Amino acid sequence: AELEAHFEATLAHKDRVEPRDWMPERYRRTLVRQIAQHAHSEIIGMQPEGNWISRAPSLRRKAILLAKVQDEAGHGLYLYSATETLGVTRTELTERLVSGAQKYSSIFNYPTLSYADVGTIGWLVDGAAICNQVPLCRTSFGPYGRAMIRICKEESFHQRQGYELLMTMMRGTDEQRAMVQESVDRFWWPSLMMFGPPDDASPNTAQSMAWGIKTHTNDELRQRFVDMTVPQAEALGVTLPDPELAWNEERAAHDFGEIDWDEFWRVVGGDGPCNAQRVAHRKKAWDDGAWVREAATAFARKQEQQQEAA
Amino acid sequence: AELEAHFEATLAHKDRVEPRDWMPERYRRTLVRQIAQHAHSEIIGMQPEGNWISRAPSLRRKAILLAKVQDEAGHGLYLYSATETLGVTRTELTERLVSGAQKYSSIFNYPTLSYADVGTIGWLVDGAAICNQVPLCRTSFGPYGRAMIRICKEESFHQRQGYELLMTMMRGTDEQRAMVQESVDRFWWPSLMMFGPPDDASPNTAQSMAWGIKTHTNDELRQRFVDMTVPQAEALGVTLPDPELAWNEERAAHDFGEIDWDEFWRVVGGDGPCNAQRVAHRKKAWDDGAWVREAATAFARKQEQQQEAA
Amino acid sequence: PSVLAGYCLMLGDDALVASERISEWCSRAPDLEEDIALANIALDLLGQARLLLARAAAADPSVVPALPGDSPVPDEDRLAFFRDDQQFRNVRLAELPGGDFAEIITRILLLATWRLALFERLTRSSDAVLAAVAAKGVKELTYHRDFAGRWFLTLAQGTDESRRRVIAALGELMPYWAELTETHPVEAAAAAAGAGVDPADVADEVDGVLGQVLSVSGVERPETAPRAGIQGRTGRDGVHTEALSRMLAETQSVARAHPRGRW
Amino acid sequence: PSVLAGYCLMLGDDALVASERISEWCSRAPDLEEDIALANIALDLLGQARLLLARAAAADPSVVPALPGDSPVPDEDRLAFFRDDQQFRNVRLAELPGGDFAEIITRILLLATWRLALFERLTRSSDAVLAAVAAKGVKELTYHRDFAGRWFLTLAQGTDESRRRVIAALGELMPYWAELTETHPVEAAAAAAGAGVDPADVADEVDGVLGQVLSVSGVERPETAPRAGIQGRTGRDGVHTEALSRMLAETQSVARAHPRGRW
Repeated sequence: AELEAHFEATLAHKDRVEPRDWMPERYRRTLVRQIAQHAHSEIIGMQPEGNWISRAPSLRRKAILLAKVQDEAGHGLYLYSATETLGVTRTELTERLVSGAQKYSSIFNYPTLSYADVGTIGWLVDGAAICNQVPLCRTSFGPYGRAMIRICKEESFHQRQGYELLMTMMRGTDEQRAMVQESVDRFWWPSLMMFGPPDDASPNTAQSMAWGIKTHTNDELRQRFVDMTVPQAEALGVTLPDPELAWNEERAAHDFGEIDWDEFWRVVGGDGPCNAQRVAHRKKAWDDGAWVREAATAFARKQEQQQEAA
Repeated sequence: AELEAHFEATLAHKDRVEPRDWMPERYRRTLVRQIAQHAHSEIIGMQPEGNWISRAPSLRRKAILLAKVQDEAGHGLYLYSATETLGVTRTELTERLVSGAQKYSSIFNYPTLSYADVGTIGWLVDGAAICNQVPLCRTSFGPYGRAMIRICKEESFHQRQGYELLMTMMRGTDEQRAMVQESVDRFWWPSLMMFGPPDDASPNTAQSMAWGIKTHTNDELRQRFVDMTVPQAEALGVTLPDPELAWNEERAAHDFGEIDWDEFWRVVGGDGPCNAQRVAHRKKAWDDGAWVREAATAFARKQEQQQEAA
Repeated sequence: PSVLAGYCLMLGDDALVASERISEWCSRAPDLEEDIALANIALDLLGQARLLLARAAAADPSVVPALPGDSPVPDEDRLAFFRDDQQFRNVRLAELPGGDFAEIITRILLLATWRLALFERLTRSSDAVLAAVAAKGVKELTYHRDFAGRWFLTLAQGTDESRRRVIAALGELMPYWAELTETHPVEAAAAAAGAGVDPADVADEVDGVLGQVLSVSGVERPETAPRAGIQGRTGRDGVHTEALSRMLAETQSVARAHPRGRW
Repeated sequence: PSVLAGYCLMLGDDALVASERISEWCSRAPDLEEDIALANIALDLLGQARLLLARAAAADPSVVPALPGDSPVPDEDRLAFFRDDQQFRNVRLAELPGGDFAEIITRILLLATWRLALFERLTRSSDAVLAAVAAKGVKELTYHRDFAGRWFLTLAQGTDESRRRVIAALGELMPYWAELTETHPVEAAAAAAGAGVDPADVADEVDGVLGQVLSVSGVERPETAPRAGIQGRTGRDGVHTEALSRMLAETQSVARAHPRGRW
């Protein structure tokens, strides 16, 4: 009880909980699940963009894209490290991912169908991720918050790069402009879905907010994203595919149309365009790499034995 | 001895030896090796052309190419059937092929590097094969001779198709004409090598001719091929890459330059551009198909058992 | 595009793209007999595709991509080689990247079962060309379905491994089944015009045939939900998997490098 | 092309094509650390390629493919995306289709060992740009070689399976080694001009380094004959394996679909 009081006090002061501190088991479990899911999202998120590395239409864009996908692997690495401070290894978590027991951000269950998608993912998907993640920099669990600070910095950079790619394409040929518009048409609604179900259908939000793992509701963040994005779309010269999208003077915010929650739940439930493909890809990489990881372990053991013998 | 006399008489009368007839063990072994090598050549020969099925530049050409490669599988099938009459199964022979114990025509160890190669293989490679094979229609072993009759008919058809593709390309753009010339430059010498080493370096020829398995020497057939091909090259409008190539009035035949026998022996010896690739491809297909062949065998066994039980 | 052209593109692209995937097996099949049989099926489908693409081009020349004025490339090739993936109208089932032999057999079974039932009705199309294409196709598709059905049974009843694989393949492919069987607006319009067939009209027959193959094979029909599209759009609307543009990058490479080429 | 341009294309294409093969590992490596390391190596090589292709274009503009007059595509991209495989001058070792992790490690070991020794001398090139590219590259290649060397050792001494695989990889790749180490006429001319380095001059050093890695790993150098070319022509002469045109069909597809594109 004393420990619990100290934990509550830490949260109340907006101080950080550190791995060595006592924490309630449910807090720990919720954290592991959330951070793991976030780590998985980074790793699965390598695939839709990675799909275009080989086809990047300029060497400069190829370098930018490869570096970005590499950054995502790095983000995964920090985040798995954060879960390791909570006593769960990367191997365990990867196995939960490839067995389908743990989820990742549903946005990555949409396919990338043109090079413009690389830009759109940077602009809209990373943009939405940043809206979700910036508040997490102040999250109650220290290692997670610190990982998020670094990640958010890099994500902002990626977002600007994505937007810049779209901007460049809009200055190109008619076909390129059409590519950008088509890509935005496909990704707009799924991006809005990234904030999760509406607040009235999001049962865990209250507890997560009390624990300081979450700091804003889904709908608040979604609104912030829409308001931020509309002027960017105008600057870019694309139309967002929502006839109901309009500035509401009264609310000082944009109204927007109804999200297709049926599609949302289908994708979350595993029937999205790419769920099976994404998990199969990750599982294959993991399985194909087993002999290498075993070799590394065996080699390290031999090295240790030699050192002990010496 | 009586059997042997009968066998010799059959050969002397240019009659056919049939599977049920007695034959000397060395004749049988030589035949198996020769027919198997021929069968393997058809099967391995599917790969260089098969390499372009997915990239055929018109649907008509795609259909022609796919049908041609399919015919090669068919030729392989007849020829393996001929070896089966000599008591050697297709499975045994395939295993000798993928283990590297048996060879196939070295020409298929050259890569196909443009769509023109599909035409050049038809024209030069099938052309050379026909020169080699037409005499085999009268070979002493019945099933082999009959298979060759059917094969030669189809090969002539393929040769005409190949030549027609090149002719069409020569009527196309400058790039297409350059593609044809480049392809002919690469395949000319390897095609001449298809007739095997010069007669003075071909120790088995005499015995094979005595047995009626072979009816002309390597150099005779090579000369016939050159003489046949030169006017076709002219009609096509390509230059054969041999500055020494010239009509010799006295011999009433074309003189031609020295073949690079060093390259020939390297390729025969396994170090050609594609030897490793071709065998690995075949081995992978064979290994990947093992579970299917096992399933078919298991299913057939179950069917038999049910019929017996009924 | 006109309804007839749009409808012919759907049926033509199904055949073209499936043919491409099946022909990837050339020189890679478990044995020579299957190598030859798969090539036959690929050739039949390629033939159907050529007739259907030509019909689409004739029905509405605006669907044919423009090329430099002096290009001799015929319409069927313009449609096959000069459209982007988003202009293809095939179902996603046709384009999925290749799996093992159980996968290609199961895929042919599904595609041929549906297409055969459809083509049988399409022989009565008000469009004489479509009716003729269908009449020719019925014989071919009967063979495809029988070949695939026989192998499905063989694998299902063969070894534990083959059974495991064929059941896995069915589980992976069935989520794409609805794309064939649900009526697309273009199909509805083509059916209304008497030129096409509404897949709803053959649904029972198709389900019956498939059910019979599964039942003989002792395989249960998997309870999979349909694979979602994007805002309701799937292959027939030009919204494909990541595999199609990758496939087209390869298949179109030579043709596109020579837009004025003669082949 | 001028000797300097031809020489830069050789070194640039080696880097570009190897980078492409290495980047195929992205999201597929055995663990995240290797995924990141391989991406790093691919990025370094891509950077080297860009500088070398740009140098080739500047040294001899005639090597740069022509595009429509108003095309904004820069020289490095014209060279990367608008040349056919026969215009590429890389060694075949760089372009071989991907194998397993042992294969990519062994390939990086071979390429980096050779290239590092070469680049160390190339820092004294009479061409200031080449000298600068080499100076930057030396640091990168040292890391590549060390990374690959460490993994080669780990796999050779790890498990039976890893040892078997790495020895198999070495056996498959060594036949292509001679293409790097034998002097090509363009290399000889570039060396004579003071701009390039004759591979013969680094042969002993390269062999020594490679021998040391093998010896520490307890792996014998396989006695493989060099892989033949065609009439003596190999990668440096534009005679490649079947894999290169297939790879380029994919890598060039988007760029070629938009010859006037801005990216």
